[in-house]
Amino acid sequence: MTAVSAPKGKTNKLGLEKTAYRGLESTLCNGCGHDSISSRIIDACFELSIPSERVAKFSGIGCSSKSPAYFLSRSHGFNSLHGRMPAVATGAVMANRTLIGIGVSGDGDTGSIGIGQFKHLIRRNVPMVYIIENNGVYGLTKGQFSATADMGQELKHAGVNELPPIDLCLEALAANCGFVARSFAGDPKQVTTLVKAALSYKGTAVIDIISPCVTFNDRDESTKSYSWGKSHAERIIDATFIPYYEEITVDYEPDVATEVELHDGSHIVLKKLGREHDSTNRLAAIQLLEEAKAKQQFITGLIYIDEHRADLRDIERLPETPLAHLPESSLRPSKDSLAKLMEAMK
Amino acid sequence: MTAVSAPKGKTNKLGLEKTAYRGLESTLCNGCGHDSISSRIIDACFELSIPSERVAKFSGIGCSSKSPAYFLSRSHGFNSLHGRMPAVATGAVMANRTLIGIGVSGDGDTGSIGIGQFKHLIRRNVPMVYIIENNGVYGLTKGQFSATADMGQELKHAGVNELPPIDLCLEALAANCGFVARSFAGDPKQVTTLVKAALSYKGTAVIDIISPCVTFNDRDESTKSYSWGKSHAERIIDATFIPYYEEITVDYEPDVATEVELHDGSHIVLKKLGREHDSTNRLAAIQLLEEAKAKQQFITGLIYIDEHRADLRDIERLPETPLAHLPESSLRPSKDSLAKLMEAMK
Amino acid sequence: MSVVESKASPAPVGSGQPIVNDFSITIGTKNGSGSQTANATVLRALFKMGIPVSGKNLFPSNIQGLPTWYTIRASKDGFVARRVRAEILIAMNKATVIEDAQKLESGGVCIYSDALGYTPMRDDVTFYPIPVGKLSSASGLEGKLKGYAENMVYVGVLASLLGIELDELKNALMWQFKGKAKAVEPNYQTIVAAFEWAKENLVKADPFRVERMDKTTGMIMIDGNTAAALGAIYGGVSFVGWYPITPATSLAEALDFYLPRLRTDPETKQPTYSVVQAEDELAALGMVLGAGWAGCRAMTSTSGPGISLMSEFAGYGYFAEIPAVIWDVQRMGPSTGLPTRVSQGDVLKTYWLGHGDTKHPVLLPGSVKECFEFGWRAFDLAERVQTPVFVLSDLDIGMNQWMSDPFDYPDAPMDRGKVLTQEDLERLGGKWGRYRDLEGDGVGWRTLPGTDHPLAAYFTRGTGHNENAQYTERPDDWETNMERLNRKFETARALAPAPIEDRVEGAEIAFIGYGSVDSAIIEARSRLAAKGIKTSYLRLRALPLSESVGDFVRAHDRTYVVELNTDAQMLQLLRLDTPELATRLFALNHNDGLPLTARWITEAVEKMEA
Amino acid sequence: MSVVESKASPAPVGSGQPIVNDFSITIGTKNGSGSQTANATVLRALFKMGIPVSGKNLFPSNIQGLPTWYTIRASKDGFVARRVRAEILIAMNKATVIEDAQKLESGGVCIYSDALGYTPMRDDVTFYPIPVGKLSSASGLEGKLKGYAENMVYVGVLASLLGIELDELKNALMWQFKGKAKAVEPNYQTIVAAFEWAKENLVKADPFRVERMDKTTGMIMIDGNTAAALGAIYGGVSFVGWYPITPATSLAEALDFYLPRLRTDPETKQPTYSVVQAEDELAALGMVLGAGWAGCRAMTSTSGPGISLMSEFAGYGYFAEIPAVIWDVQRMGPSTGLPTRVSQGDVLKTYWLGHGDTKHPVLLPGSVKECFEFGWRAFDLAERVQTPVFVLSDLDIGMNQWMSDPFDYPDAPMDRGKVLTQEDLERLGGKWGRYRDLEGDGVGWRTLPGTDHPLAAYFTRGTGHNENAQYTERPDDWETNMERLNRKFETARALAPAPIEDRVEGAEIAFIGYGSVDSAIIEARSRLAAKGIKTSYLRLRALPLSESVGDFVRAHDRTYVVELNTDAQMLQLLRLDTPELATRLFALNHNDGLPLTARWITEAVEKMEA
Ligand SMILES: Cc1ncc(C[n+]2csc(CCOP(=O)(O)OP(=O)(O)O)c2C)c(N)n1
Ligand SMILES: Cc1ncc(C[n+]2csc(CCOP(=O)(O)OP(=O)(O)O)c2C)c(N)n1
Ligand code: SF4
Ligand code: SF4
Ligand SMILES: [Mg+2]
Ligand SMILES: [Mg+2]
Repeated sequence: MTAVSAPKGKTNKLGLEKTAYRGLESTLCNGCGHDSISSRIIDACFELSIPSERVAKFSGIGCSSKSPAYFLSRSHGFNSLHGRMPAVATGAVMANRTLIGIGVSGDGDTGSIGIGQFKHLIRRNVPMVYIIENNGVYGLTKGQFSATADMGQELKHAGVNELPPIDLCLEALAANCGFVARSFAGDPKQVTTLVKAALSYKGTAVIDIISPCVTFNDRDESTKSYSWGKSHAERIIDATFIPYYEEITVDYEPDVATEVELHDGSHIVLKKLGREHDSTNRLAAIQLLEEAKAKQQFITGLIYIDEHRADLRDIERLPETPLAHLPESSLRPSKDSLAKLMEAMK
Repeated sequence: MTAVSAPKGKTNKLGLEKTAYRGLESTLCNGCGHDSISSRIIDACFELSIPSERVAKFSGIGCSSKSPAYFLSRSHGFNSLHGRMPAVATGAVMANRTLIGIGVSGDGDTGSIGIGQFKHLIRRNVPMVYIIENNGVYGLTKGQFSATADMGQELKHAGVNELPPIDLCLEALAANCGFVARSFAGDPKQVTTLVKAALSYKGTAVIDIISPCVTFNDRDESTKSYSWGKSHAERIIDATFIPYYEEITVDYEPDVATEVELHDGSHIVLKKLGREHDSTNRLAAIQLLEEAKAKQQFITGLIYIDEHRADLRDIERLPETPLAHLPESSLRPSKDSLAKLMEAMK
Repeated sequence: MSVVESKASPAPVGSGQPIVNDFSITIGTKNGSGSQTANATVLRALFKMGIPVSGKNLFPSNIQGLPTWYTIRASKDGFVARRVRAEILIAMNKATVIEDAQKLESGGVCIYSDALGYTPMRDDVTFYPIPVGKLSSASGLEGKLKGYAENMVYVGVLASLLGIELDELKNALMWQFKGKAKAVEPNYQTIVAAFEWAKENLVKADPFRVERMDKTTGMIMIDGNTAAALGAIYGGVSFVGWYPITPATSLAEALDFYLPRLRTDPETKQPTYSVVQAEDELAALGMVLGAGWAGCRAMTSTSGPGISLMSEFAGYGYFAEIPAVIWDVQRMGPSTGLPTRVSQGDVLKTYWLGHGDTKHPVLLPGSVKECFEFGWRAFDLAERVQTPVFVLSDLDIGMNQWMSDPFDYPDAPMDRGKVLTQEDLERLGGKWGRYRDLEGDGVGWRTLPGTDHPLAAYFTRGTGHNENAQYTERPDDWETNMERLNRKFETARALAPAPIEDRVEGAEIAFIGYGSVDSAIIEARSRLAAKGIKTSYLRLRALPLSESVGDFVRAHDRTYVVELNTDAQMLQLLRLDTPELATRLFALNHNDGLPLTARWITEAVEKMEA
Repeated sequence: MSVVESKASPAPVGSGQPIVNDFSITIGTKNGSGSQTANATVLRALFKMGIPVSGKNLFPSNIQGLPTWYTIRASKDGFVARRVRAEILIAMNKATVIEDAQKLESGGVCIYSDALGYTPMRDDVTFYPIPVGKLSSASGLEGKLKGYAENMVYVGVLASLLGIELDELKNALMWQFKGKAKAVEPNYQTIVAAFEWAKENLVKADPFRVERMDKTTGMIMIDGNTAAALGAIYGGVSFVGWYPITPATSLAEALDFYLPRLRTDPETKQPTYSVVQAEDELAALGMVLGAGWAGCRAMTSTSGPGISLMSEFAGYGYFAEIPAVIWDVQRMGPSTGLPTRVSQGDVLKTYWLGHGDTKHPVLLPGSVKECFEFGWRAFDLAERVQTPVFVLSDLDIGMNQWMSDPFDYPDAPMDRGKVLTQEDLERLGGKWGRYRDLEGDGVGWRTLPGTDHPLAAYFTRGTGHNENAQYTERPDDWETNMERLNRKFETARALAPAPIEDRVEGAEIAFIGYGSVDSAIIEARSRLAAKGIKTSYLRLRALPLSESVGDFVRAHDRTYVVELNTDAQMLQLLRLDTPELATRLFALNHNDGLPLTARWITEAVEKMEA
């Protein structure tokens, strides 16, 4: 058992130490990628001074889906059913518009049983951060192939996978996702930045994080292993996240960087690293994924961002007061109105 | 009630008249696009001299999913559950490798409740023709939005749709589909050609056919209406299908046409019409869909073909005799083998 | 055979005495041919003439073309159940006219379109052929609309033959077309033309008449799905997740229609609710549980196949203790069954939905009025007991037109159940346990996500948990928790609507029924009473069963459990709850897809009592 | 307190007389620490010494780190049920040692690793601390493997204290490592080193001993899931669609393991089957129905949540009449519950899975041998009756190690049911009706897709259909069809495995049980008999219930229904089937996630009989 993310002593804008963002002690395997992602969520929330009380944590079922217990103990959590986290999260974030939704799922939970709900969550642009802890395997049920398993991938009991993998970033893009990122659990800095940016994004923000399963799928040949990730991860876009309360101090060349302003006034500065990519161009994003796939490259960073899509709260024109807090006087129409209705039905 | 596809008197290579390929009288609305697609399936099967007895028809639930009753009465049919046709078809075509699977589904059946099974069917490359009769609406339940409804589309009861549509061709491509086509129920020639090509394709062949619902979604502004289709459909690729038993007699310029040979020796000649597109290039296919979408264009034709993917029957290394026909001697191991096993467990 | 044109003043069987305000009409048409307006016009005119009526649609699972029937029953005695055979047939469908006419009650009437090419084939029925095409021209309508006008022809003829007041027909049209003269006029012209034609050309040869009376004064007419939607709205529903399915769709559509009208904030003009059409029923219930967990009054509505798909989430809701309301408007059969036919086949399924020792409170509205009442009460129960509550309606109650007394405004403020606020937590110093049973009713206190207190949070899960909502695999924790859940179920038993009893002095036999079979039981009892057979009646209104049911059964020699399903599902639950009385309970179940009739009950009881 | 090192030859309670071949061992370790091999080695050595044993894994839902326990029971009398308290504890987990030691039977033994930093705290238990770290060095293994060796230390110590033969331990290692000396040697070295160390350093102060006997000669040892998989293979399974879920996963994995070995065509080297891992359980059953429809012997295996997800398809299979076999290896609780704990909570759910009057035959294997037998029989039943057949196993029977007589080869050829071939159709001139009941057993004749005859085809649907598989909404068609389905269910009742009865002359009370509680009932009866309480026993093996059950219940004053669930589910079904005997049936249900013990039954009966 590993306690994720050690305290630092520093306090944030809420006057809280990082310990205030911790969760229970993890019961995942030592070295599991998922634990390092939990730590990054803690870091991001701490650094952004997010009030845990306003966060609602969601998950499905799997080792990954256990993670919400291991960060942000002060937040309500909802460990739902296998593959059905999106629906539950939809209901909850609509019920209370002040909630900040953070969902954690696995590749099996999202890509196999859950792909339908995943697509429809994105189509509705339900405001929440959706993190996939992608290890290409079913951890909790001990090592079967998930839908993101590589073709040719070998597992101890399950043998060799002969089906092509689903690319969850491409799936998100196809479903019109406005925030699509890919990262690697072994790249703490990038994961933290992306989680921070995602937390400020208004809509569904998908981060597909390769998160090695040290127990069932960490052979060097596996594209979901630590060693493969370390040697192959190529940061294609460096996304610097600047919260709304900080000034932009970074200096950058306008031709290699783009600045995206989010609805809350935060900024993301997208800096191209090496290769040409425009993260605000959907087709380019798809192209990038396709090319990387063809060349067996593991590209990371913020692949696509569109800060203009209306989210489901907008579409449903939610009132300012959370639906969950509306008083009886708002919820129950008057006696008079019923009398009128009855009159009309006579 | 309309009787779909009138007989012609001619006979095909099996000595059958087209009437032999008919189904029951349709109980769909007069003018429903689905009926014209049924007629095209009849045409295609007749023209290819397909023995109906070897065809298995599959569907989910919806007006579209009723169609299998209206063609090929001599074929077994399986009208399954809403959104769950892919699983049933998978089991059946694996059970009997000689079956030719034809599935008919709706946009709700495939895009809403069924998107998960749709993706996984394709991922497995289950050999079958998968036709989507896409009208952007739930016909059978009387006019709610499906996942392919246009943003801004208006329906009598349901109001205005504010969610982006799912593009089922793009979804198929993302899931690694090796045969992706789009057509229009009002273009009989193209539909017939595509169905014929699909029938010869070894793997999942998806044809997304805009098929107007005259009762609930046929306003001129709707991209799923007859008038919109007629005025907007742009054939981007002319796919001429040449069955294995016919010689290629068409003359074509090599730079505007490509020839694809299918596993059974049939050929598809892809002829570019006007615009540049290479149907054997996956990225180009995605690009084409994306661009057409951005420009509100309705492009039709064979968007993508890859005749090299192994289908699920290959992957599972099915024996020549259909599993369903294996005799007891193949199915029940010997008494001796059990004795040996028991010995080893002592 | 008696065709009026060919023979004047025949004497059909049963004629002589006029039969006033006591008959059933069946209108046989083709689906999608637009007869609904005509049917509704007749129904409403009779209703406004003060005559008790009911209207039932027996329609196919099809959009256009297949045969469909509408039945209108007028009953001076107020009986509104379906009758096995109608006295009057309006035959507008070539495909079914022969069979339809065959099914008429002896002594009945058949009004048929001369375009059907039908030749009457019964001696004991009066036949009136009508030139529908010709008469519908009077409307001046063309094309598709002309089809609609054709249906108005039968309205006019019927009005003439029965004596339906033209004024009331006009009022009914006005009501339906919301006063739009442009829509009313052509239709009304057709009615009048047909009325005049009938007066001149048909010789009344049957005994059926209507006469104004005063039995519907102050009453409303509505279908159960609309009533349910209104109930939910007055119950403060704030989140709806749903997926279309017959016959539940019209419930959600009524929500969609009335919510903007009743629940738009007058100041901000913003909705005080959110309705999301889900991608399927798994998602619909998932959303509802998410919203219920976060503090909304959340609901969904569905039918059998949707209920099946909701199994896993229903079990989750039970075990994680999340309030939710699930309407099951039941339709016929296992699997897809017959989507447009009625049944009460989901009793066992909803009661035990889930796996591994799950059970749910189930409300059983027996009228449109109760659809409204349970529409709001279900939320109180769900939030009070913190659990999914099912409401079992059915196609007959949900989609057909029923008379009713006006609905009563909720007689108590909303019961939002045990919720700890930030202030409560401060008072408690943050000491609380989500699943701690402080009051002995099995119900713990919950906090809503977003509650601004560092100790407000808890972790909701479908896996084993202890009082403090912590994960546990300890055998004792499991047992304690399951015992508490059973205690909670007893709380639900006590809070759920009690049965309604009518114990009759000296009755040896009794009925137990629920839901839409109520009207047939009422009528059957009256028929039996007329034959000197006294019966008591208990109408169940909820599961788990009230403890009073045992007393009722004990007080009678034989109790017949009337229901619309094949497996006598409620009988089974009754036997389980009162094993010592198991042999006094008898199945009186029927399941052919049609609303139950008094005749079937009466005959079945007589046979069993013989 | 008695720690051997500090005090020589203590006299723990109950010492004196040696206790031979009659005790339980609990091994408490951390999950993922590799103790399985050690546990299995001890189990197998005892088994091969001729001593009846059982091995049960009480593990958490976790991959690494959480506490886990393994219990081995040795019983000269052949009782293999779990015992409430063990006599011997091997304590290897710091997190649980205190509680584990507290739970030991008085007079018991605690062997613990000195690395735990544990101080013994009971007077009535003999404590043996062992230097695990030091002794494991003997293996020469390093790193992760050293952890495995640590477990071998306890094996050696235990062997020394109890008298387990070193040769049998070595054989057991050889068997496990398939003879690979490289794997066997280091482990065996550790065992020997620990054995020697114990001989020299520990003073035997407890009464527990083993001695070779001959009660296991010719028997095998296996888990129920492997047995089920083998049964299915010998039943000719040709299509498997499945989705991983504890505790059913190992059934599918056993299929994956044995199918290539047993069902590869010797000539073509190709498989005679297809196994597809589905994307979820909805798809798994959908595939199985597709394959069953097309003529395969098709199956799936799952547990509670998967069963919930299969509801809609199960109802479809029932109504469209498609053969399929569905194994439900039951785990604990509603929702996700406790995936690694046992329960029998899905009885009602599987029996009635679906909505709208659905019901299914359910087989109830009570032993690994029956897992094998029902593994093949289920296909015969499913194809004969043309319906989905459920097999209810559970985690205890499915995942734990059981002794058994070797399995019997199927005693009859496969029954493929009523299938019309091309030749049959030619003979009949193509005249047939899919749902026509020619033989009066309710089962129609089917054709398989691909049958080469122009009249072979029919249309399969979940909607209403008539004899000829045509769509119909006619009330009479519906009723006829449902009546036939009920007739078919009676056919299933007659064909399903009959209960096994042991009626005891003069017994006033009786047990009814099923599935994995069998071993506890057997032992409880023996205990009760020893106290002079005679009991009869009927073990159910299938639903619908055999008609003979009524006679059995009638023959006794009180019948206790023993089962592992909260809602006494089988009791409910028994009461429904025999309402006249409802009050003679009593619940003896327990549900704490652990396999049932004889002690619990005995005490519960004594309390109820008092
Ligand atoms: C309906 C249902 N089916 C199956 C399971 C069993 N199950 C639990 S977790 C899991 C797979 C998890 O894989 P993934 O989402 O990749 O998470 P990981 O453990 O790899 O982090 C499965 C199949 C379940 N809990 N519920
Ligand atoms: C589980 C389930 N939910 C809902 C339904 C109701 N239903 C029947 S068809 C349909 C939608 C069909 O839409 P589509 O697939 O687009 O077909 P169309 O009628 O437009 O051809 C729905 C929601 C059902 N049959 N089963
Ligand atoms: S099994 Fe794999 S995914 Fe699960 S906790 Fe262990 S390392 Fe992580
Ligand atoms: S409702 Fe629409 S989709 Fe259905 S049959 Fe009519 S036109 Fe076709
Ligand atoms: Mg995974
Ligand atoms: Mg549609």
